[in-house]
Formats: sequence, C-alpha cells, structure tokens
Amino acid sequence: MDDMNQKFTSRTWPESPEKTTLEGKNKFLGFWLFLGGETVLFASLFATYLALKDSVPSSDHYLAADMFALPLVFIMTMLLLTSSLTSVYAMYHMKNHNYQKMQTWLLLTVLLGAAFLGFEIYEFYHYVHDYNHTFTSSAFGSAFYTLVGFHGAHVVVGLGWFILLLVRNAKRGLNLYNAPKFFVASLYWHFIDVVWVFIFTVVYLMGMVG
Amino acid sequence: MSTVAQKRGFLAVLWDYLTTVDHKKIAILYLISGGFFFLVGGLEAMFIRIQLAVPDNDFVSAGLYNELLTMHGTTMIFLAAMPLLFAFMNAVVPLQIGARDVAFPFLNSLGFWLFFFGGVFLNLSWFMGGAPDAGWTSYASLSIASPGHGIDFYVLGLQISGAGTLIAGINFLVTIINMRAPGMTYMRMPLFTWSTFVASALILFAFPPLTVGLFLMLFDRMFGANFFNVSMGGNTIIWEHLFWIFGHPEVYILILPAFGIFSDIISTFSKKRLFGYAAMVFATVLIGFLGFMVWAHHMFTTGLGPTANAIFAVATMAIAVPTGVKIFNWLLTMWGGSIRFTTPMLYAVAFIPSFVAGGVTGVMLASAAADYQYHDSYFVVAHFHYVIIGGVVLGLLAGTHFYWPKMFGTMLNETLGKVTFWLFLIGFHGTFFVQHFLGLMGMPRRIWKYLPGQGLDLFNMISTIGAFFMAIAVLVLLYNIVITQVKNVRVGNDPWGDGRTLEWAIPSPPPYYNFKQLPLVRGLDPLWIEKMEGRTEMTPAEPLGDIHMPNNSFIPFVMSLGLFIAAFGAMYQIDWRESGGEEFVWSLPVLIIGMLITLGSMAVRSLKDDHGYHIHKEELMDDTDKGGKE
Amino acid sequence: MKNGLKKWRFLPLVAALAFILSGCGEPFLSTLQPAGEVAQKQFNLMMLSVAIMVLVIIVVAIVYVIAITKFRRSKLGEDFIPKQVEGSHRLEVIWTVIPIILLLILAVPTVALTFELGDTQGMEAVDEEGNREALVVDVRANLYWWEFSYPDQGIVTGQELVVPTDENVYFNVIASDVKHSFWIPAVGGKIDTNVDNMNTFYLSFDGEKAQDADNLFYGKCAELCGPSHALMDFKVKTLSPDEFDQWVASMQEAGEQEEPTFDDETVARGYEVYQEQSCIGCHAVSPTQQIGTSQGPNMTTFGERSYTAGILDNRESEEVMAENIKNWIRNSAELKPGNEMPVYNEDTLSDEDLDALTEYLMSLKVYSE
Amino acid sequence: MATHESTSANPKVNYEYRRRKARDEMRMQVTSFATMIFMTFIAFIVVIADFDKYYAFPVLLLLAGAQVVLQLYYFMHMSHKGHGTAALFLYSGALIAFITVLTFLTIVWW
Ligand code: HEA
Ligand code: HEA
Ligand code: HEC
Ligand code: CUA
Ligand SMILES: [Cu+2]
Repeated sequence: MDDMNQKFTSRTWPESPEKTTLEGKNKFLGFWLFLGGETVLFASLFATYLALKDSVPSSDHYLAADMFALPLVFIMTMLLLTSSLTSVYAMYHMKNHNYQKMQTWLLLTVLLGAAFLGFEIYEFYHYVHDYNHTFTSSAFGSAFYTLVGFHGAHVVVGLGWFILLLVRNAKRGLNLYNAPKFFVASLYWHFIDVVWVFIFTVVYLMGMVG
Repeated sequence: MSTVAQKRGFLAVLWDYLTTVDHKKIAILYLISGGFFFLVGGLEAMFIRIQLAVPDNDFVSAGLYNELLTMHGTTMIFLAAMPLLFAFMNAVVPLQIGARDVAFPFLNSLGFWLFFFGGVFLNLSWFMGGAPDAGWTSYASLSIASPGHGIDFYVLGLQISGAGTLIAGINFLVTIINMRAPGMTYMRMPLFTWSTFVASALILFAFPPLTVGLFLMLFDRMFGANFFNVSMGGNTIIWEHLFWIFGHPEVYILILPAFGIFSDIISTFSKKRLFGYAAMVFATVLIGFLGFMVWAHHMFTTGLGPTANAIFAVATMAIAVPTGVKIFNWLLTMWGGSIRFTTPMLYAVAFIPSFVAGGVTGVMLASAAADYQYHDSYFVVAHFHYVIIGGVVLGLLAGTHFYWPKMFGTMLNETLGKVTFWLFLIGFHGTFFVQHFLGLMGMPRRIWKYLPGQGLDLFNMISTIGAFFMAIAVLVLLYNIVITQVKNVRVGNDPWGDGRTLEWAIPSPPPYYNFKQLPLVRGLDPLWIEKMEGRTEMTPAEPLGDIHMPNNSFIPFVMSLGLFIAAFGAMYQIDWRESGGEEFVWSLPVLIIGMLITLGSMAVRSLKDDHGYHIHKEELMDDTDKGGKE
Repeated sequence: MKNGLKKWRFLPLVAALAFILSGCGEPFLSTLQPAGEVAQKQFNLMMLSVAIMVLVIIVVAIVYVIAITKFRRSKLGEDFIPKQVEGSHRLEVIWTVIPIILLLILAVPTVALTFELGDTQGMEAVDEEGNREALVVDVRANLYWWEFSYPDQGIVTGQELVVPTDENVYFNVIASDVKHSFWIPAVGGKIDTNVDNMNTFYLSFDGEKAQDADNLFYGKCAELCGPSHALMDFKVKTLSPDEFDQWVASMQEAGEQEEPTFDDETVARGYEVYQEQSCIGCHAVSPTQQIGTSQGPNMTTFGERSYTAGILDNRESEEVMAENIKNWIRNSAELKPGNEMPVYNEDTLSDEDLDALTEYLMSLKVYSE
Repeated sequence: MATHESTSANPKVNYEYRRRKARDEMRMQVTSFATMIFMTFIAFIVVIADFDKYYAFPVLLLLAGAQVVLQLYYFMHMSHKGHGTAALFLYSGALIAFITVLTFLTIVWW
C-alpha cells in the first residue's frame, strides 16, 4: 500500500513504471490481450463493411466513390496521427517522471482527438444532408456508420478516459499506482490510430478508387 | 474481512457473496448459478422430449416448442456449461499454479455478475411476452422476422453475459501468464490449467465476432439498420459467418476445459503421470488453433460453393488428429497405472468411448458431400449431444465430484455418486444413440412434431425414456449434495489420497489467501514429487511475509445491474417509437438511467483508489490451519 | 468415389454396414434407402466414413478394455506405485500418422464428390435449336408451402413436385420470406433456400427405387423457419420420362383454357364460391402463372394431390380427401400454426358452400382421370 | 504484492544513461512519425492521381501495413523486450482478422 503512494523523484523513478508493480504488469498484459480481441472485433466490422459496401436498394442511392470527401479525411488523418505522436511525447515524459509535461502533452492529445471527432461529426452530417446517406437508408449506410461509428465511439471513450485520468490525478503527481493507467490509456489511443489507418485506407481511399 | 471463522447471519453471508472478489467464492457463485441454469435447460429438454415422445403430440404448442428449443440450446451453452466450467477454473486454476488470487479480482467479480444478469435477463423473456424462438443460432432472416421481443432478449442477454465471459477469459489468461508460483514453468502446469489457458484464448478471439454479430442484429431490430434486410441491400449470410466464427471455437471452449479436468482425474486415479504430457499440451494448442479455421462446416448447405466446402471439410477433418492424440494418451496413462474407480474416475472412464463416438460422427459430418444429408437432421443433434454430454457434461459431473471437497470441504457420497453415474450414462446413450438413426431416416431437427407413418415413432419413444433416466440421475445428484452439506463431515488437504497437483497441498477449502507461503514447484505434479520424497506438504519458496489482498467491492454488482436495467430501456424503446411516442414513454429514461448507473459506478471505481489491504505476518502465524472453516 | 484401390479393404465392412442400415426407415423418406444417383453416392460416402469410424472405435475399444481391466487397483494392490512414464515417441508417431492416413482415405472421395455434386454445368447444355436439354425446376420456398415452376415449360405447381425418373433434374432454389432448406432425404442431400440469392443443385430420381416408394417421395423443410417448420412438407411425384412429357403437355393445355365450363352443378357452385371468397386471390387455378407472384399454392392440379397442405394424406379414398379439404379450410390455423391462410368458419363460409367448394377443388385435375 | 523490480542497483549511474536512451528513442519516434505522415501523403496521392485499382490497392494496403508496424513497434513499444506474449496474442488476433476479412470478400456473395 505504502509502495503505491510512494513519492518518487525522476532519479528514483523506475525504468518501466508501468510494469514495476504486479498490478501494473497485469494491467499491461491484460490490456494488450484486450487489444488482440479488439483486432478481431474490428476485423468483423471491416469484413461486414466490405461485404456490404455499395450495397444499396436502388440506383438513386449514392455510392462510396460518389460522396467520400477526401480533404476532410486527410485532415482527420493528420489530426489523429499527430495525436498519436503527442501521446508518445506524454509517455516519454511519464518515463522521465516529468508530470507537468506529461499533462501538457496529454491535454494536447485530447484536443487533437476532440478536433478529429468534430470533423467526423461534420463529415457524417455532410453525408446525411447532402447525399441522404443515413444509418437506415441502406445496408451500405448501416455498415458504413457502424464501422466508422465504432471507431468514433472508441475515440470518445479514449478522450473520456484521458480526461478522467487527468482530472483524478491532477494534483497527485506520478506514482506507481497511476503510471500504468496512463500508459495503458495511451496504448489504447495508439490502437485507435491503428484502426484509423485501416479505415482511411480501406474505407475511404480504396472506396474512392472503386 | 475477518480471518476468524464465525457463525454469521444470512444477510452477512449474502452481502459477502455479493461483494466478494475471492476467486473461490466466485467459483461457488458460478457453480450455483450455472447449476441452476443447467436445471432450467434440462427442464426445457424434458419438455422437448415429452413433446416428441409420440407422433403428432400436442403437449406443447408449435410456438412454445420453438421457444423451448431455442432457450434449451442457449441456456445450456451460455448459461450452464460455460459458467460451470468457469466455476472449476476459478476454484482450481489459481491453486494449481500456486497463486494467491487471480490477476484481476475485481474484474473476476464483474465477469460473474455480467454473466449472471445477462442470464437472468434472457430468462425473464419467459415472463415478459415470450422467449426467443429462432434457434440458438438465431439465423438472421428468421430472427429479423420474429415478432415480439423474444429475439431482443436473446441479443441483449447474450451481449451482457458475453461481455462477462470475455472479461473472465482475459482474467484467466493474465493469471496464468503472470501469477505462477516460483518454478511453475509453462511445461509444468497441470493440463486443466493449460486447457483453461487455451480456452481463454479462444474466448478472447471468438467472442468479438459474436459481439459484432449481436450488435448488427441489435441495430437491425432496434434502430432500423439494414444489415440483414435483403430488400435494402442487406445480406443474411453475414450473420451465419459471424455466428459460426464464434460458434465453432465456442464448442472447443466447452470441451477443452473438460479435457483438462479428465486429464487431471485420469492421471490422479491411475497414480501415474500423464502420458505424453508435451504432446497433450501441443494437441490442446493445436485444437485451439484449428478451431478457428473450420467454422464454415456448419454452412455446407448454405451454398458457399464446392471449393469453399472442400477446403473447410478437409480442415475440419484435421482436428481429429490432435484429438486422437489426446484420446490415446489418456488410454496410455491408464495403461500400466493403478486405476481406482472413484466416481470422478468412472466419469472419466465413461467419457473416453462416449466422446470418441461423438467425435467420429463429427468427422462424418465434416465430409461435406455427405453432410448435405446429415445437416439439420437429428444426426447432428446426436453428434453434438454425444460430444457435449459425453464430453462436457460428463466432465462437469466428474469435476463436481472431484473438486467438491476442495470447494466445500465435504465429500459427496460415493455410492450415490455411482448411482447418479450409471443412471446418467445409461440415459444419455439411450437418448442420443437412436437419434443418429432418426436423422438418417429423414427426421429434420428443430421440428415441433412429426406425423405418424414415417417410421420415426419407436426411436423417438426410446429417446424420451432415456431422457427420463438422465433427469432421475440429476435428482439423485441434487439429493446427494443436500445430504452431504447437511452432514457436513469435514475433510483434509488431500481427501482422495491420490492428489498430485498443488491444490491438494492446502486445506479444503483453502484459506482465503490460499498459500501462506508460495510453494516451490520442482516439476510436473509437484505434490506427487513431494509425496515420493516422503513429505505431505509443499516446500515453501519464500519466507512468511505480509500478504496483499484486494478489498471486497459492491461495484461489479451495481455496474452489471445498470446494464441489466438499460437493456429493458433499449428493448422497449422499439415499442415507444412504434407507438409514435405515446406508450412506453418510460423506456428512454430507463435506458439512460441504466447507462448512468453503469457509467457512474465505473467512474466511482476509477476515482476512488483501492489499494487493498495486507494480512500481517503475525496474523498468519496465529492462523494455523483455520482457513478450512471460513 | 473412384478410389477403388483404397476402398477395397473396407469393402466387406461397408457392404455389411450398408446391409444392416438399409433396414432402417421408410423407402420414401430414409437416406438409408437411396433412390437416386445423388443419394446413392452420398450413401456410399457415408458408408465409407462409417466403416472408418467403426475401425477407429474398435481400435480404441480394444486398448480401452484391456487398460481398464488389467490395471485396476483392486487387482494390483494399494501399495503398487506405477512407473511414471513420460511418454513414447514411437507411439506418438503411430497415432498421429495412422489417423492422417484414415482421414486421407475419407478426404479424397469427399472432395471429389463435393465438386461432382456442385457441378451444375449440365443446366446450361442446349441442343441445336438452343433449347435446354436438361429439365430445370425453379423452387420457391414460402412460409410453410412450396412452389415449383418449370421455366422452360412455362408451368407452375404448388406443394407437389413432379419429376421424370432417371435423368438429372436441375434446381434453382430461393426463398420468399425467411430461409428454408430443400430436402428430399431419399433422393439426395439438401440445399438451403436463401432469401439473398439463388442456389443451384441437381438430383436424379431412380425409377425402380421409386416404385418401392409408390412413386411418391417425402420432401422436407430442413431449416427452422417458424412455428410450422415441422409441417412444411412437400411431395415428389415421379413419372417415367414419357409420362412426364404427357403431364407437361396436359398442363400446358390446361393453361390455354379460357373460362371453365361445368357439367356438375355443385362443382359449378363451388367455382362461384371460390371466386366469392376470393380464394382465387391467393390460389391461381391456371398452371401458367408466374412463380413468386402468388400468395398461396397454385391449385391447377389440386384434385390430383396426394396430400392436402403437404400433411393430410388423401390417398385412401375420395371421402378422406374431401374430409381433409374441409378440415383444412375450417382449421388451417390449428393444423399449421402460423400459416398465412385465413380461417373460414361457419359464419364466413356455410357448410353447403364448403361442400361445393370441396367438390370443385377435387375436380381440379389435368393429368389423371 | 507491489514488489519492486528494481531496474538497477545504483539508479544514479543508470540515470544519465537512461535519459539519453529515452531521448534517442524519442528521436526515433519523431522519425517514424514523419515517415507515417509521408506515407499517408503518398497514399492520398495515389488515389488523387487516379491510378488503376490493380496498382493502387496493393500499394495502399502496403502503406497501411507499414504504418501499422511503425505504430506497433515504435509508438506502442512492441520492439521492447517483454512484449513477446503481447505480440503473440496480437498476431493471433491479426491472423483471425485476416481470415475473417478474406472469407467475407470471397464467400459472402451477392
Ligand atoms: C463440445 C462440443 C463439440 C465438439 C468437441 C465437437 C467436435 C467436432 N465436431 Fe461438432 N458440433 C457441435 C459441438 C461439438 N462438436 C455442435 C453444438 C454442433 C451443432 C451446432 C448447431 O447446428 O446447432 C456441431 C456440429 C458439427 C458440424 C456441422 C453439422 C451440420 O450442421 O451439418 C460438423 C461438421 O463438420 C461438426 C464436426 C465436428 C468435428 C470434426 C469435431 C472434432 O473435433 C471431433 C474430433 C474427435 C474425434 C475424431 C474422436 C477422437 C479421435 C480419434 C480416436 C483419432 C482417430 C479418428 C479418426 C481417424 C477419425 N460438428
Ligand atoms: C451444453 C449443452 C447441452 C446439454 C447439456 C443438453 C442436454 C440435453 N439435450 Fe440438448 N441441445 C443443445 C445443447 C445441450 N443439450 C443445443 C445447443 C441444442 C440445439 C438447439 C437449437 O437447435 O437451437 C439442443 C437441442 C436438443 C434437442 C433437439 C431439439 C430439436 O431440434 O427440435 C433435443 C431433443 O431431444 C435435446 C435434448 C436434450 C436432453 C434430453 C438433454 C439432457 O441431457 C438434459 C439432462 C438434464 C436434465 C434432465 C435436468 C433434470 C432436472 C430436473 C428434471 C429437475 C428440474 C428441477 C428444477 C428446475 C427445480 N437437445
Ligand atoms: C391470404 C391468402 C389465402 C386465401 C385468401 C386463401 N388461401 Fe388457401 N392457402 C393459402 C396459403 C398461404 C396456403 C399454404 C398454407 C401452408 O401450407 O402453409 C394455402 C393452402 C390451401 C390449401 C392446401 C393446398 C395444397 O396445395 O395442399 C387449400 C385446399 C386451400 N388453401 C384452399 C383455400 C380455399 C378454398 C380458400 C378460399 C375459401 C383459400 N384457400 C383462401 C393462402 C390463402
Ligand atoms: Cu421452412 Cu422450415
Ligand atoms: Cu463446428
């Protein structure tokens, strides 16, 4: 117990704080395993999307190549990629036991993530209003919004998670109890980015090609 | 939590169980609720068999029959067999690897309560307008067309309990990877631990496709999506794939732990090390791996085309090889051993031929061109009850008798145990052997009634009689349990006398911290090694020291309860929207309140630090062997 | 199965098994009494696999029985400590390799037959004039009833499939509402009728074996499709190729008839009731109707049906048939729960009208007299 | 059970070395980030340039694969030791993911 709240300096801080305690080690491994499961979860969604892509009831529905807005997607990609880097910076400072810098970089990550989310919402709005492409308008619509929306929901969860961690630990500084939590949350954030790489490639880019 | 055993009031005990994070108590929770659902599923099976006893019977109506059959399959697989296996995994695996607890005690409890509330939700359908009726496979065209809320109960109930299962799976994986005692290398782990490990890995990868499938169906049924609506571009085959990508690994999730239980029992009561241990481990992993490559053998008649059918047929047959390796290794373990026919051993011995019979019909089914004949006939029903009952249920019954002393500190009556065994075995073969022929004689499965004059009457009658034998066997077992607990004769560490693995080195039931000092493991079957050197206990690997323990928590219960409540809201908002906002106005608020309860308790969990507590060295020293009375 | 070389060792066993098993079931229903090339090939494959499985079981049983009789503790004594053997490489190899060989023996014919049965090329073959050579039947499964259409002949039947013997018949199958599965156990394995797409396969009906089954095979729905899935039976009437051609001709002729005329007064009244009650709205009486456009089975040949609604046996006598029809019209909801036909009670349809209607329905014949 | 797994007997000696190592690694991270951005550019250009799909698809998938490897190995530190089990499970997941997608592209039809 005492170990948990033990105060560290950047000199006494262990090299892998996320894996120093048994709790941390368990959390770390458990979370990686969870990501293995998530891989299959998203694969199932991707597979469903690919099977239903452009599958619409009649020819007056828009297809992928007719409506996807590449500039928007490009901006979103840049935002999310950058947020991945900022969270790497945060973990860099976490490992150096520099709590303040870690907070700053995480905050930046949250802002970038929120911006991504904003664009995504706008993008959906655009498809709904300009192309009548909705969740219920066709199987294609259902599959599209479900896949991209699941990713979006992961972004929301990731943001909420970061915010909760930042708020809860605002005044506490780093210790071996919360370091694994920050680390795991940032793993999650990277995984969201991994998924997005496939979304922009498979859904948008390949969708535009045909 | 006090270390001193004392008589406590019922409410105190109840509260203890509602909040416990102790894997041994969670095991008991799994055992009780899984056992209850087994009785429910069994009762449903009895209704099915009574209806089919004679031709053109009207014991139950057509709609009710479909509900019974769906709920029988769903309950047995998701709410009986899996939780019962989890009961033994929880009770035994941490002990077998010499751990004080599982990796995530809190999540362990959460996993249980999610399963429990999901199961209760599913079964409430009986009282709330009708149970699901599209088969446990719930194929999309029928389940989308099915009126009422039956399928919604199925979707939401399985979604909730599935989340619990996934959590339990991850928990076991991390436990086994990270929490092994000093010296407990991977290749020294007992087979039950190994099979738990592989089954948990299968859970990790098999449940996400089910989750996705259920989400798609949920969106279709509740929020107007069109995944399976052909006229809107949907495709029902997607459901079939997703379901079976999950469904086939699922059957190995069931059978592998049972294999593990049998491996330990056979080696224990043959007084012999498991023959070909390394091959057994390898075969277990290989079965797990191949389990993901074969799902389309359930879809041979869907029209995937001969190429796909041929590939999946051959892949499926391949699984016979590692399974055969296991069968022969069991036989060779007994060979040259000193076999004692205790009740658990009787089950193990009966399991071998029963499962082989079921397995070889599996290989027959894998022969795609011939499966065009077997598919969706009673031949398939016979196959899977042979593997499931001849494998999984016999394993569970064996495990119940074998681990009962470790879990409860009392020994089930052996005579009654043997009575149960023989009744059940006879009933089982009587029920299902003839079903092979029924299938070949042209009887489709999932039929509410058959008409006379098709030559199906006699075998159906035999089958029903067999089912009654099984029911009586189960009642004898229940009686056995009651009198055993009433008599309450306590037993020591190793009541069977032949124990080989770590769980038999500590009191029955173990103290709540399991091992006062972590044991030093020096090889496979560590207790046996010590016994052969004349000791009765394990050599400790560490000096006596403080033990860190997790705190009890009520949050898992509340978190699961929130989802349970939210599920009602999600379901009745369909009616709310259909009525144009007139009726069921409470549905949306209920959905929101439920979600808030869950999210709120998650927030509480993450905002409130919970570092657990320590049992001090001094306390442990006073506590010599008091644990048995907790 | 063309692997004669590998097969011979099993031949006696296969033959014995086939002999025993073929005693099982009814010839019109049982897969164990195959009445067509497809079913026969599947049966042979089944028997090959059973033989392999019996072999496996025998081997396991021998080791098993010896193990559990020889090594009992009650015989060996409590103090006997068995040798803690680790394993045996040689044995491991043996019980890996032999099953692989056995599986190969099964896998090769399995793959061959899977491709053979999946080959519906024959459907496309045409003669010099561009007419299709083989008979093609479109099957449409509806909640608890079946519709069969012969696109090249331009005719339709409901509930009863009529086929010529001893030639390949090709099927295109699809479902209207939910998924069903098309299965004639004695004649060959099933294929699902999906809602998404057309599936194709073929069967052939053995003329001689058909006689054992009174030229009438049972067809079943093999996919859970709702309350009356159990009762979604259909029947298959087999005719010799010549008879079949005559049948087609008379069906086509019936399709050309204009307003029918009636000698019998009751029948004439029945015809009127049929219009008044708008039975005609769901049940066409012309065989040229397009498939998939009707809400109920086509009635053109109803007087020749061996079963009413696929479940009530008409074959005993005219009276029984009349009873069945009345029973159906009055109680269809109980006879097939959840089926789509409305119930007609005394209020909506008087007893006299019902009698007339029955007479009329029984008069609907095109081929037999 | 919060046992320390002390990384070094003498943290002071270790400290400078660790700092430097972390800095070097951070530099690697930035490099891989730049690479990822670059690859994203190429991917978008391939699409805007309207290449034939038989050419574009493999390139796009290759780029995506490379990006993911960078994410996993650098951003998520899978290149560090102690990630063996994590990698095993992730790759098993990826294998099943691949098979799932493959089947949905081949045998879910119409
Ligand atoms: C515990 C559950 C369990 C287990 C272990 C198995 C094991 C196997 N199953 Fe089974 N199966 C089910 C549960 C299970 N099954 C269920 C529930 C269904 C129906 C679902 C539904 O539709 O509702 C089903 C359906 C099912 C089908 C689909 C049938 C259809 O619907 O048309 C097929 C087809 O290939 C199949 C095959 C197999 C095979 C090849 C094995 C193999 O793993 C068996 C391997 C074992 C042996 C072969 C015996 C031992 C081996 C030897 C002694 C070595 C020598 C042997 C040989 C050389 C043959 N199963
Ligand atoms: C773990 C899985 C499992 C188990 C253990 C069982 C056990 C049994 N099953 Fe199972 N069964 C399935 C899984 C299982 N089944 C599945 C997946 C299906 C397919 C469903 C579908 O098609 O969708 C199926 C379908 C199925 C059918 C086919 C229905 C149909 O296709 O129309 C039949 C018919 O005989 C049947 C019979 C039985 C019987 C007699 C038992 C017996 O072994 C049961 C023995 C237990 C008892 C008899 C309990 C007795 C207890 C009491 C009597 C006391 C009751 C008291 C209280 C409640 C207080 N089952
Ligand atoms: C709403 C449509 C509808 C109407 C109206 C209707 N039927 Fe039907 N009928 C059906 C359907 C659907 C079936 C098939 C039921 C089944 O087997 O599931 C059927 C089956 C039958 C059968 C058995 C058919 C067979 O092939 O064996 C008879 C006889 C029959 N109807 C007679 C009548 C008569 C007479 C009337 C008018 C008084 C009538 N039906 C009105 C839909 C209808
Ligand atoms: Cu149609 Cu079952
Ligand atoms: Cu399977």
